[in-house]
Amino acid sequence: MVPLSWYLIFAAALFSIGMFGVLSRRNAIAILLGVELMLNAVNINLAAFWRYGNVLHMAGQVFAVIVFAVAAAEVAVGLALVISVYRRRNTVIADEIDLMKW
Amino acid sequence: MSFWNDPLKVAADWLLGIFTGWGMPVPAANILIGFLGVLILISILMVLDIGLVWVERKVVARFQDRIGPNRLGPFGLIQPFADIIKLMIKEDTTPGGADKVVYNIAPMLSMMSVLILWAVVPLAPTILGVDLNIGVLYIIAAGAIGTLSIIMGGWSSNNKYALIGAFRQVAVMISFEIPMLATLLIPTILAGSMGTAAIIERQDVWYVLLSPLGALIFLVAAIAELGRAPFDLAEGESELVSGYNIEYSGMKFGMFYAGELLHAFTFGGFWAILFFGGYRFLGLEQVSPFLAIAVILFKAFIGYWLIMWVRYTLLRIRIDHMLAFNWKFLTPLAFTLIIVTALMHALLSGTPAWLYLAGMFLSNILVAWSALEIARSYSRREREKVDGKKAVEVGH
Amino acid sequence: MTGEQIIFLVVAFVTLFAGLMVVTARNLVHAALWLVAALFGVAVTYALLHANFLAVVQVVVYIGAIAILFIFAVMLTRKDMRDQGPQMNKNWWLGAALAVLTFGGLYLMLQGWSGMSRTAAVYPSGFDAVAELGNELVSPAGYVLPFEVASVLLVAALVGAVYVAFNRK
Amino acid sequence: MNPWVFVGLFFLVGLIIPLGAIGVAWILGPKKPNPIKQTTYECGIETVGDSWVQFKAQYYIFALVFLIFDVETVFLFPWAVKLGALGLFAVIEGIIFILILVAGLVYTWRKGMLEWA
Repeated sequence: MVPLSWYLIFAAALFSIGMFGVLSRRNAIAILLGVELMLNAVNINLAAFWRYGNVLHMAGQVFAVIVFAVAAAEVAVGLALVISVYRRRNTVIADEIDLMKW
Repeated sequence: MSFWNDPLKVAADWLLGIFTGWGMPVPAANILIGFLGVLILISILMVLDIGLVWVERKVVARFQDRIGPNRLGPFGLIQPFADIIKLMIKEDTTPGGADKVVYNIAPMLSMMSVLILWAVVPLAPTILGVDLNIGVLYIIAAGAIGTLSIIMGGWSSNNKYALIGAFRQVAVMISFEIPMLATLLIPTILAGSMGTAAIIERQDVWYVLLSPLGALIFLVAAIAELGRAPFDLAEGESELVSGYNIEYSGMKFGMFYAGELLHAFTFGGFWAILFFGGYRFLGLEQVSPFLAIAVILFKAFIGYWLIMWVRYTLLRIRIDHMLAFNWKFLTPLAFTLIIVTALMHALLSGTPAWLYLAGMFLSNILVAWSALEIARSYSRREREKVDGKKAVEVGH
Repeated sequence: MTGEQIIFLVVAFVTLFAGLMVVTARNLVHAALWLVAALFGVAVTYALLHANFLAVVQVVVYIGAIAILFIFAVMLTRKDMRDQGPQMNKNWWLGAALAVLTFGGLYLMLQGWSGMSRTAAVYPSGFDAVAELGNELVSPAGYVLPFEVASVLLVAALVGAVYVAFNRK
Repeated sequence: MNPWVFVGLFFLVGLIIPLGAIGVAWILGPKKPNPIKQTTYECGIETVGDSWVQFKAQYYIFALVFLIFDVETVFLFPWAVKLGALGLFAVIEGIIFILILVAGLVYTWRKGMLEWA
């Protein structure tokens, strides 16, 4: 039997990798890839707590399902923003998108 | 005698006895037996696939008023084996500039996405790979891997035709996945379960009688998902030569080709499982599991034959027409059908069986009829708009 | 070490490796394909946890839809996809340090928690988690409001995304 | 035992068999590459540039609409499983869910985003 700690450490590692991607990639699409990893790490935790808590209470799975919806919405809007910026300014490099910076 | 009633269990028990006799722990032995069973099933499927090559060529020839393969062996039966040998000893070229790893993985994933579908196909009451309680969604999940293999193959070939073909194919596949998902909801609602085994068990009346429209939409979406004519625009020979697999040769092309044939047959099988009672036919499945297997394979073959019939009769549809047909007609229709089915199911459950059947059937016919009427009046208005414009231009 | 533990370790290792490749690959299509591998690993993790519905939905939604959307987006923004130039910004070491710190902090926090070594009860046979999930999602005592709001959220995302990216003016 | 073990076996064998077939073909087939043979096949015309041509934005729109509908339809499956036992109230909730979804489709349609041109 796998102890709960393994799942949690695995999720923490995946979360950190995703965070590294978000913080250090230049390409806006690559940043969104990192965000996906972070959301998945959260979902592993939710599923693990559902399984290791009371299986008959579905709260963990319900939350995970809602996270799926949030992830889909995030990707849809995020990528639409990237493409919109690309069409106007011809770049997807996050550093160069600095219209709102002063 | 018991072997003929439950061959899988008898064989598994016999093997389990042997393996544990060798001092193997029971779970490991079970997994080994499962592995052997899967290996045998998939080997049979591959042999069946070779047979399908012959069937496809023979049937297309008949549809086109030709004879088809007739030189090698009786009725050209040895032809597919000659094809295989030819694919085996052909040089396997890789285009320069191709992404080698992705290029080589794609055909394997394509074949795998078809083979794993058989995990949830119940062949007889006792012969079933895995009874997952999400069996219906598993079909879509396997399809997702197939979609991925197409985009990988198209992108890694470093060929414009391949990439454009892959994009078109993927656009069609994902679009038609929505009506397919929607029609998969209908057997789920009627059976109250997503498991394929449970859907067959509870199918005392073929679901095609309860939802003829659902069965039809599923077939259309399945043909699009398979990328066969009239939805084979990735192949558009005149523009794209062969689509995403243009650069593949030898066995790797063979994997795409064989995967497509087996996929068509598999979807014939799923059509039978979801709407035509699977292995059930007049109680034959109670007599012997082998009869049940024969029944489901026969039904799957009928579905496959229908898909071939459509393929070799209809013309290819243009991509904009196809996507418009999906998003503006099929998807709204499928969602309307779910709403109607759910409502009728809730209202009529508890009423006599004949009333339930009649209500379901008539509501389906009504939805189909009104959808056709709306489409007809819409197209008439569009036509009048165009004609009116022309009349004005002529008047000038 | 039981079979399940070995499977978990293999899956976790592959997933983390794929995750690392996602954030370091130079070619963005490769990054997206590595993301598919990582997401598939997460789906296997759900399967190990007996969360059948989550496992299939992970494959259907993430691999079948989100990964495809990513690949399409990469193809559309082609000018920046040449593999030249640095793929990391100049503060990448700060990001790396923060990531390591986060992982270390989470790890230490978890070490101090008593529920860490908990093992799961035997999965009740005959318990249909999917039906129970359906019950929870639509029963008024359950999560009916989040369920409906999720639908509103998705439609809002659709409207917003279509408007932002492709407003024809 | 976890039923997914056997699904895993299907994945494993499903990979081994095509791998075996391609491997045998690789062993049996000749291997004589040359630059002409490895050129990209474009109907005999010399290839210009790489394959990364500009794509229609419409592909992205359809993928976007698909993503939203995919997620929402998948959510309906647990509802459909439990439908028989829950009665009319749950049916109406599901219908509201579908109608919100259809509203999104109608919006995209009216905005002219479902046109290919």
